[in-house]
Amino acid sequence: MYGGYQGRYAPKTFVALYHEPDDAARAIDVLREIGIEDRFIQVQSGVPYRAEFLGRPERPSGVPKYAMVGAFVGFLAALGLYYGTPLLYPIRVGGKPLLAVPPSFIVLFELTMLGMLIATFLGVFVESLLPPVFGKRVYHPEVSDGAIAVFFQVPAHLAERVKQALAATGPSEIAPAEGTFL
Amino acid sequence: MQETTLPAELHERVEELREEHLLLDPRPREEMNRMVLEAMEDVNREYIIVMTILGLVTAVTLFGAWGYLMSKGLGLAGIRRPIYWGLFIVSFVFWIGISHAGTFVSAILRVFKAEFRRPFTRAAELMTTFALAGAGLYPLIHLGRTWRFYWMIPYPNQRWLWPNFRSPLVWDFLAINTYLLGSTMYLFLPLIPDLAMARDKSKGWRKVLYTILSFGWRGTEEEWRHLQKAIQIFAWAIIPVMFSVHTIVSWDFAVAMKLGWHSTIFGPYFIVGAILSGISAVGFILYMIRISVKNMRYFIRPEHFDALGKLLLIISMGWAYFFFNEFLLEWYGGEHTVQEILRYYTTGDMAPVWWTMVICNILIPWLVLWNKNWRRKPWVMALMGIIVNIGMYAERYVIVVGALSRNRIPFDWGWYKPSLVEISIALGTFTLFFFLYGLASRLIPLIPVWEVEEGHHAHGLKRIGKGVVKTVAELE
Amino acid sequence: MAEMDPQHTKWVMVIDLDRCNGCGACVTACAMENNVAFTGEEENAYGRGMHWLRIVRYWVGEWPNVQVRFMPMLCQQCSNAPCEPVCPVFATMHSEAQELNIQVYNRCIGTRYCANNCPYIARTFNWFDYEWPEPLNFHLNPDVTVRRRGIMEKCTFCIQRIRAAEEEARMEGRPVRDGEVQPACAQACPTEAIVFGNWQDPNSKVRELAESQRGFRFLEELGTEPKVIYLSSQKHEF
Amino acid sequence: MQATSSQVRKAVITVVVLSVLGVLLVAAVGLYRSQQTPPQPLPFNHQVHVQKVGLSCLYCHSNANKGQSAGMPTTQRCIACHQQIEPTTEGERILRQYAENEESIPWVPVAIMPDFVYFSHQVHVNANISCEQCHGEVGQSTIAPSLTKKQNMGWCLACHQNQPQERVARLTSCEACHK
Repeated sequence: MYGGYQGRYAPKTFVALYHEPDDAARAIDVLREIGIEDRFIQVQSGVPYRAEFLGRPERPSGVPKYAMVGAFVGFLAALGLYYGTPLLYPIRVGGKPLLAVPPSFIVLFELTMLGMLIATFLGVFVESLLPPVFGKRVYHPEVSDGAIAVFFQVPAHLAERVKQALAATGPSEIAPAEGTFL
Repeated sequence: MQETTLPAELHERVEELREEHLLLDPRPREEMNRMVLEAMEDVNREYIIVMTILGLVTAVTLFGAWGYLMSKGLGLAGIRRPIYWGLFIVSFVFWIGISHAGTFVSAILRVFKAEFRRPFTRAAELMTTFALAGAGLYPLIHLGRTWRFYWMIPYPNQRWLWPNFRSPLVWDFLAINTYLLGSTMYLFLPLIPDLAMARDKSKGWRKVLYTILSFGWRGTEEEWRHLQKAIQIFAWAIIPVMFSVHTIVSWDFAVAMKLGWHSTIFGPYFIVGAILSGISAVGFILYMIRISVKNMRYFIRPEHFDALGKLLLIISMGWAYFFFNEFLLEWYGGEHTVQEILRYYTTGDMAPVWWTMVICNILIPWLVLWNKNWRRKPWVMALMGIIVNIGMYAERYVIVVGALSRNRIPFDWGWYKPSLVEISIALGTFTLFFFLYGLASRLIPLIPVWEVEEGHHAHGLKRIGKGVVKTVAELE
Repeated sequence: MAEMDPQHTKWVMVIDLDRCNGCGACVTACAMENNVAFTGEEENAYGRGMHWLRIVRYWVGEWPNVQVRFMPMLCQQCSNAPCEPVCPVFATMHSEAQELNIQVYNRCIGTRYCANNCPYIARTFNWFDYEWPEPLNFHLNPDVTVRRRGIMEKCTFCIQRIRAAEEEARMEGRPVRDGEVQPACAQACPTEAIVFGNWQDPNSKVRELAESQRGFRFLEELGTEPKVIYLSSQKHEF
Repeated sequence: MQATSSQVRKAVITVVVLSVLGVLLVAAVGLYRSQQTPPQPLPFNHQVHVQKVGLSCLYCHSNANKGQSAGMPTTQRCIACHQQIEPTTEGERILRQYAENEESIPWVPVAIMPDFVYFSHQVHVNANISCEQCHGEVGQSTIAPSLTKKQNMGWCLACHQNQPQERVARLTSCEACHK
């Protein structure tokens, strides 16, 4: 972000802490008016807020894609197990055909669901880049007390102006923050 | 929440509503966090004594007896020809049934946006996980050669052998594993934000533990978006998995050639039975949490017992319908052996158990649960939990043991008496369950605080004419 | 002798109930041949007897005109066996070539599902590790595994004898002769009520007996297609 | 916060590294022990007998084409030749002692058949399967051999499946080998 800029243009990260979604939404408007793009703003909250509540850009989650891929992989695994293994080593039971379709539905269903659930679960971590392996990220512990933390990055020379503008929106705290957004 | 717009004369009514409904009685998040953390860190002497006793009893009655059983052979159990399955399978079906509560309360009520679920979804999901942990032991315990259980797992091996995917036991294996993994992940996902909260608020070893478990959760918009999407997918997907699990357990019996087992209605009958025992167990657990865990009277209120009571009554009716249907059709079928089985149930040696089932599952719930005042009493619901579960245990006993006692060759009819080892193991699973639950109650937040706070945001009061009503906003 | 396919045999047993007098010699012979464990008086009374073959006894008629009937009951070697599909590990399976029900002891993990699903209650389970105190251990048959605890077992039609006869016939380059294979029970039966042979051999004695008017298969209506054929001139019904 | 997270990382890494090392150690010990030959009563040299003297396997293991078990040579069979040879090696001297005491040599079996497996040497030898196909090049070993081929169920099946089509069903059925 602002890569390569030095000195007074070097980016600085700040956090403004709010307790009401209304105030946070207004703060984000203020930041945008100043000219800070949405990608240099990050909101952290203790309860989920829909993007529209805070006036943030709506982006679809990638998790359903993981679910679908997982289901597909599970389905293929089930196909392989149910229809493949009897061909590898055929064992007849009860005068029944080697490959019977009806019981396969059960195996197909269970493994499809298993694949889907595991992929969905992993999808959350991959999509949100958890756990943090790429170093320290911005965070404010008061978020877990229900506060809404608005993080933003500005060039150092604009920092004071932004802070003053935000003071009107009633933050309980404006402080420099350390770490990346990611 | 818009109390300023409410006139003063409605004050009393508003207070009343607040006291009744958790979601209308908001407290600051900090305070709720503190309450939940206090409950977790409340490791007092009584707790340690109870847990020590539970742990020791489990070690002896469950694992000790199991080891003894393995070293000597299954003959230590009371099973005999022709009753090859006994208390172990009864307990297995029972615990699988209990495990349905978590998914039912959490996923189905989430899908249908039943708001009263919010404070106790986690308590119910924990029940699922630990009941499955107990249930999952039984297919291992009841094996003649437990140490060869892994032959049921499909993996490439030097024998060139795979499991028999036609066998209902392999379906069981797949379904239970899917359900166990699925419900554990489903328990864990909504837990992450609460673990992050615990990470921020605790010290020492707890801080290390929660730092690892919360995976660096911060609550950014991205994280919430992915988490909520995943929870949504889970809630929808785990319902059919849950239905499949108990259906497949019922198929262990229904696909067999055994008279008294071979019934087309067993799938839904078992599912309803499972939810019946599961829901009533939730009532019992919530009562236990309410009386034994600090600060829980705020989160778990009579309204929740009331809601559970209504559910329980409906499900008890559903169970009675299936039970009647099954019995009547078998009876009208008129086959000799089936007639004998039904006679054995109702007036034969199995009669005390059979009538216990009828009284505990139909008579008592119907007599008690129609009354709102009784439903609202936590101890009444706890008692119902015990009674219905006794009834459901009896139901599984009748089905497993009763049907096996009678077959097509009268020369080979038999009777069954559970042995001490079997009873000890069956009781040991109960202590294991309570031990694990007790352990978890001090390790993870029992109340999903963020979900409760979200509920606070969603709920409000609105004046209509001279009255005041609850409103719900859709946040999700 | 007609042409027989040595790769495909169908072993059947005929039990003539009119000849059976319930003496129990077959039960004893079976236990000796197949290393079937003795469980002792008490255990046996509790329903833990290990007999692969047992004499089912029942009464017909009202007092005082009561008749006692006997029916040797053993694994019926069903062609469409209910025990087989329910085993999770293929411990019980179907031999295509010999049309036998096979129990592989060392594969069995002891779910006992097969026993529950057997309408003939023909299977027995090793509840404990049973011992053969000296000198009883000298009677153990080396051609049959000594089963340990937790394993399901059942009548095999004395497969070790079938195998030995087949190998001998193969070394001599001829098909197995009728009457060459005799399971222990057939061998011990004093009234020759039990006859064993290959159904594929059109001239075999079993073929001749099985086609008699008296023949029936037990619980045939279940569709299990048993390979034990009972002969009786009276009505057998429970 | 910073200190804790680095502690956590350290703890996790330590646990992972230790468990990987543990698994590797167990595997190495197991691998080493599985390759050891058991001690035999006398150092028998297959190579001398097979390659130098030119004996066939059936000369000593004479039951291989007559019965289930191939059999070990009796002390008499050994001494029949060896009494005409001046004992030069340690093994020959021990052999004489056994012969003088009229004792059989307590060989330690290397290939142990589980008691639930039915295997007949006769059938296999008469089907023209050479000894080496299953036992490997025993004739070249200078010590009492370890198992040169891994003999397990999949290994048996590999051969049984690779037979004329009409015999595969019979040869791969469980009861063909399990009793």
